[in-house]
Amino acid sequence: MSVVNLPVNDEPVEGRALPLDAAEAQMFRRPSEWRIFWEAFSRDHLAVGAAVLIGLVCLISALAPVLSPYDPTVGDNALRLAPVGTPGHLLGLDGQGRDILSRLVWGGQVSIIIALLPVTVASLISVLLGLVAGFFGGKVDMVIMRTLDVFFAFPAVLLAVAIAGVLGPGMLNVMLSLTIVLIPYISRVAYMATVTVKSELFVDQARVSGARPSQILLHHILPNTLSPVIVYGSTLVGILIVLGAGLSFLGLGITPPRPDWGIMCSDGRNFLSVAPHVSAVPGIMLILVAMSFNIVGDGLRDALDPKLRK
Amino acid sequence: MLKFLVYRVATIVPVLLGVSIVVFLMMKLIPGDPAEAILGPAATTEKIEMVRKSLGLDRPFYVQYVRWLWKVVQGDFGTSIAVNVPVAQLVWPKFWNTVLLTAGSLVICIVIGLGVGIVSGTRQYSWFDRISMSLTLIVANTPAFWLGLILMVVLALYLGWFPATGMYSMRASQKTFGDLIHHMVLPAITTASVSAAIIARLVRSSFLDVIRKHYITALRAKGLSERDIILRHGMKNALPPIINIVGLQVGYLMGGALFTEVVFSWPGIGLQIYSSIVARDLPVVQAAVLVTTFVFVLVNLGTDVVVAALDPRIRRA
Amino acid sequence: MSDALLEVDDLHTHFHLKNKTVRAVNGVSFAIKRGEIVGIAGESGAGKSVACLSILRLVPSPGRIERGRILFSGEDLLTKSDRQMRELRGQTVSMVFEDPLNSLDPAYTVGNLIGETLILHKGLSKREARKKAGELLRLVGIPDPERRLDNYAHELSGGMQQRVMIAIALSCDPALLIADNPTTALDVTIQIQILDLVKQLRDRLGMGVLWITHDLGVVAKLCDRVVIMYAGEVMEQGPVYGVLKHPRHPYTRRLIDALPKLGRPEQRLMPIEGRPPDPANLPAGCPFAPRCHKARAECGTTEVPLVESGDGRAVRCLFPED
Amino acid sequence: MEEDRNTFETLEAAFVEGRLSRRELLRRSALIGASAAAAHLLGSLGLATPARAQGTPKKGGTLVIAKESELDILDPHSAGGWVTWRVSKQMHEGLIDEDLTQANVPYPKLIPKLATSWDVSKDSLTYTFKLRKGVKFHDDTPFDAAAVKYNIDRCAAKDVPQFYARANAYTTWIWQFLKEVKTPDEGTVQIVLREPYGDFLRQLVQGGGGAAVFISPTALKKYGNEGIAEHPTGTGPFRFVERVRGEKVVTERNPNYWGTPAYLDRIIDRPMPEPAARMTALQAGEVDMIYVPHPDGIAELKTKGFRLEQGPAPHVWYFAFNLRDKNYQDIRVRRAINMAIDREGMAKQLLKGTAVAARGLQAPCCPSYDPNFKDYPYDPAQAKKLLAEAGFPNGFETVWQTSVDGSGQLIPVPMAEWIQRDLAKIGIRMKLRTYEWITYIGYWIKGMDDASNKVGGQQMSWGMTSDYWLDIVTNSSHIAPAGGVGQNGGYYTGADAMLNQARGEMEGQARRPLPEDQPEAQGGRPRGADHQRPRAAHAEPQGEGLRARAGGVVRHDHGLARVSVRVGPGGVSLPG
Repeated sequence: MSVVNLPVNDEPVEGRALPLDAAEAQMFRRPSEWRIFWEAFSRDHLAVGAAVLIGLVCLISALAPVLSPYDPTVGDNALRLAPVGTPGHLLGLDGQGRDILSRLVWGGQVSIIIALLPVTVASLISVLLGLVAGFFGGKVDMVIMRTLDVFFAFPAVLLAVAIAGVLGPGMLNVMLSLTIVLIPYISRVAYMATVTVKSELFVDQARVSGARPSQILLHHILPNTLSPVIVYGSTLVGILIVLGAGLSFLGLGITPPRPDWGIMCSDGRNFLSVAPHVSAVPGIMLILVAMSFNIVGDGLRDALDPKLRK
Repeated sequence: MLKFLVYRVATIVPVLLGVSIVVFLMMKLIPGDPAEAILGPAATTEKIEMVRKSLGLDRPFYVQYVRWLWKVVQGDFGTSIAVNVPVAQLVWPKFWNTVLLTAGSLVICIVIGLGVGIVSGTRQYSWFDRISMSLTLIVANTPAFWLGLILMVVLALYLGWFPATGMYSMRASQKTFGDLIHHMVLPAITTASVSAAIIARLVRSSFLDVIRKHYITALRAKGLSERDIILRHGMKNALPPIINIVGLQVGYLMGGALFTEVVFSWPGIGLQIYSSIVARDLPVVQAAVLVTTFVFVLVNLGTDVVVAALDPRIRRA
Repeated sequence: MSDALLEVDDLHTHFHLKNKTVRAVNGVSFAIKRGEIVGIAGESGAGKSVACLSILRLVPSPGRIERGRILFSGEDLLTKSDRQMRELRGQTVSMVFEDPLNSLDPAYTVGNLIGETLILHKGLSKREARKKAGELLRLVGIPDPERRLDNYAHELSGGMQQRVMIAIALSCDPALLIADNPTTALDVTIQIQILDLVKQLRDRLGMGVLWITHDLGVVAKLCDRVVIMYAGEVMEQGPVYGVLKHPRHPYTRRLIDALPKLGRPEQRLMPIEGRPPDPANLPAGCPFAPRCHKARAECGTTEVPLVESGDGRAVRCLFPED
Repeated sequence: MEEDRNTFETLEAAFVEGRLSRRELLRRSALIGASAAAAHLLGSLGLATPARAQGTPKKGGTLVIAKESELDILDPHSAGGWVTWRVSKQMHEGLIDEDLTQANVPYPKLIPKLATSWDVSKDSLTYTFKLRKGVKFHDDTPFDAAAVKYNIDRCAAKDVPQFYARANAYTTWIWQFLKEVKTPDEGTVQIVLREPYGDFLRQLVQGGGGAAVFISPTALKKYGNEGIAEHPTGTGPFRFVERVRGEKVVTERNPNYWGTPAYLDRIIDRPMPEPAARMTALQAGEVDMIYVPHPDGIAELKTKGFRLEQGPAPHVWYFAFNLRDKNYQDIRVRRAINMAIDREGMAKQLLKGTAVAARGLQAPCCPSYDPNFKDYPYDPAQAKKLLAEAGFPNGFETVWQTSVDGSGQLIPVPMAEWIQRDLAKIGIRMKLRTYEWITYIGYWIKGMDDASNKVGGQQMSWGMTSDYWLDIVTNSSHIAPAGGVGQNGGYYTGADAMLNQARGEMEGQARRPLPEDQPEAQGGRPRGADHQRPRAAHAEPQGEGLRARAGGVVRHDHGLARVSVRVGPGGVSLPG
């Protein structure tokens, strides 16, 4: 009986009034997934700025051996605690007379890797677990998801500290503990996505037309599970940078002399009142980068699919 | 509702059992021998064996686990290796200290989180909204330990407004509530910071969601005032996700309190876990992690029940 | 038109977005008499809903009523205070929305939601309100109303939900009921029940009804008069029989052709080609011209006025049919 | 004040020259009370400020002290670590003690405590102690010969009911040659050894492990071997009030003390593992003194008028070579390494004068310490030559290990990195492996097994005021895997004979100087140490003090002025 019937989307989108669906229909005529994503994302100036910042920090960290003005582990005792702006040492020197800028550049490698790698590895494992549990259901589902529930029951920070404490300090151990902590969280997202997609029509259609389970899993379900996981994972990176720094702060993380931003913060705490920059500079860096990952995560979420908001 | 309650309570039993297994096994992974840690430089093979035996470390894992669990159920967490007292005696007082700190932080979280969130959510794009949302974004990404150090230096050391360490003044003859609150301010703010920011952001978006719902327009069409709409309808609808996140934050606060407790020497469970990890005091770490997680599970259960009571759509599950 | 209950005159409602202005309602005029059912029909995006929300001054931000008058019983609603508007809403003018499930607050029982209006406008006590709510549910044909009072919206069927919405709207005996696509989500049998119900209630209570729909079938079944809207403008209006039987505007014609005809299954449906114009970027002249088979050069350049003819009909077309 | 400063300068000079007294660890206990009034006690890098208390002691008051970690159990027979001993020593006393009243004494003399006099038999096997009369434990149990025997049996006699394995493990070095304890009358105790043990008396005053102090037998019976730790009951000037784990240990003046009662009313010891928290608490006036300020924070504290107390400790920071590793089997390699390391530089620049370069393996706090001993000089050129002669013209690659933190470790990683850099100059490419302290102890105790973890050198730091410590760390009989703290898997036995013989020599007996050209021989006692250890690598922290380990920082304008203390006649560590 109806003439034109577009799906009603009750998701609040900025600046969108109720009856503009016609105009939007035009906008959403699909050129390509990537382009839609890019157009949406690039409109979010804050997210683009944050992404650029992350890119720069990663690049500079990666090029630390070339860019770092000094050896991050060798100090000049004569200039201990020299303030920001000291000639030759843009960001000053720390308690052992080491160049803070150099340590920041080198420390970026560690700080970002100990967040990025666990998120990536945990995401891969989680997608696998979530797919298997969600797709096959039944006992497999029960065993996997109930086991993950157990890990989910721990307060995350406590679990990270406990595992890192059990394994002892060291970069590998920190990353391992963070990965373990992340898996239940990401798996839930992957699982929910799988279960939702599984019940959608196009999957039934594929099944009816005789596709094998592996094909359905790979071609239909996996791609739809990935985007929520990517979105979720990207917001986790920021949290992990802070948590990883916290572990280093407690001495359960990276072991000196290797600098990371958490250790740098903690090094500075003994002369906060005479040389606040020693702790402040890496602290601000931590906040900036963690925040950028958060903003990029939000931007990705909005750009990839407004329906993912919840 | 009763059915929901029973179902929900039943689901936590296997989870708790799993938690106990994980906690037990985790501690078994510690490299280095606790017996050696106890004896230090005076250790000899013979003495190490002696200590191992007295700790029951020579038994198979599953026997150790069952014996341990059976005792734990009876409230006996064993004896601390480092300080040689019953773990329960060590852990419970610390745990209550953390509960106090968590409660203080939670109050801050709720007051600041809800207040900022509601004002921002109902006045989107106002200057308050813009400033508070920028601030919450920054605070949500600020390491608590770092913030704690800064608060300590500025507010305790320079300005001298608050004490920097501990729960009570050591020189005072009596523990008073006022003294406790005075000592709690900085640690509680530090612990609450991230959660308060997260809650504020969530309350805001939750309110924005609700306020854009069709039924809000419908309520306006019924002639309700904005105040009634926000307080009666907006609040009740936005509350379930808010309570959910607040419940989750309780767990975060209890975990995050660890950093605060280390920085401010707050004699809580987090500081205990930290020093016990460093001392390789397994029974204490086991008990502390177990107790905290147990409470976390209960808080989550409570949150679910409250949310179900508030949101009629969930109750059927 | 002095006996008009509601008279909308040259209404413009625009949405000011960051870099563009969406002209959702662009000079709409129509009127409703007491006891009359007027339908507004058109495709999605024609500005029907915004026009309705404008009447109650509930256009969501960043939308604004730019121009025009909305006379209700001779008084311009656009000059009223917020407080006066609140008293009017739900009491004198009430509204039923498209999606009943999403338009009922899920956190309150049906009884509460109906009672709320009564307590607010009629000053009833809680108990009185509950009693009256029960009566209203019976009025809108809900069986076992006492028990339903304690149900939440999600526990009711779609038809029931819409009846509840109508019960809320009727609770204070409004002079005007605005219904925004209230039956779209319902299946046909329920739709017919609801339409019958509204007709009955109109007959019994004597209120005016403004019924928004994109379904000409509904218009034919329910309304006394119809307003055809396209791209924020009125294309044609008049008594239902005349407009549907002898449409004068090509757009009306196309809409009717797009409907399946009972008893003539062999005839192909004729969908309208093209899409409605972007309301942020309306073409000059007649907005339908780009899709119109009969359009000539001047259609795209001349401002087309709404021309009234003596039979109570009006049409906005340079080359009307007849 | 003027006088104070002069004293201070003198002390500082003495300290820098390494003449300054010893056992600052014990001293530190003294420092608890003494810090304000008794500037003469300690060498100090701290500043004397105008606010300091004048010589007149005041009575009363509470002293709040922040410590670097939670205490071990308060059972002095079976607890380890100076952190705990500093508190336990306030409550418990032994038969004899070291005289800590005098600074500038490298090797404090032994003085009477609960024994008024002692006598050693000609065969060096029987020690007879006359006990002090009228001494009572805190629970009013009289202190007598039976109480002494009861305590010693608890640690050493496996067949008595009160025997406690843990106490036995901790007191090994004290009682290992014990034959029996005789009590001819209630005022006399005879301790009979199986073989001569020259350092026996000196072992009686050690406290870093288990200590030879006395606990009330009544209390031991009442609370049991485990329970006694919760109810420490000794004869000391302070008695136990309460302990809240992780928060505080409270002790109060023992009004019935046999000597002059303490001046302070109360001492509250607070564990504060976080150095920044300790320093903040000190500056905020929440505590009166702290241990172990972070070395980087000391300067700031000093500018704010806090005084830093520190002194030499029986503590050596060293690396041991893995002699199973072919790289280290040639003595020329070991010498080269010793000569390649700039120890003076490390002590002055890296450790900012909080430690002095070691001369030999023994700390200056041992009787055998010889300040005139000439160690290998810092001479990289000569080192490179030696290395080439030994067949390593291009050096070699090796792995050394250390901890990242830990009791008395100073700043192990930067120190190891310093060595790493020095070794690189002569071509030795050393890779550093680091562990958290407790984990590291586990590895360290097992020794270096080149089959499993390919370690060329590993680091440790500790010591005693007894020469016997050298035996402990170098005699192959104490060496892993036989059980013990040895370093080289029993590979090197060359020094055993000398060490065994030295063990039996009594103090005061002729020492046998080794030939001048053998730097290994130092202080008259033979040692195989430097065949295995690069002496070059050690730095002796001046009282765990400096780095912090033991450094008490005292705030004088607050608290202490009103609680000033006098040093007890026994010179013991009492604030009383």
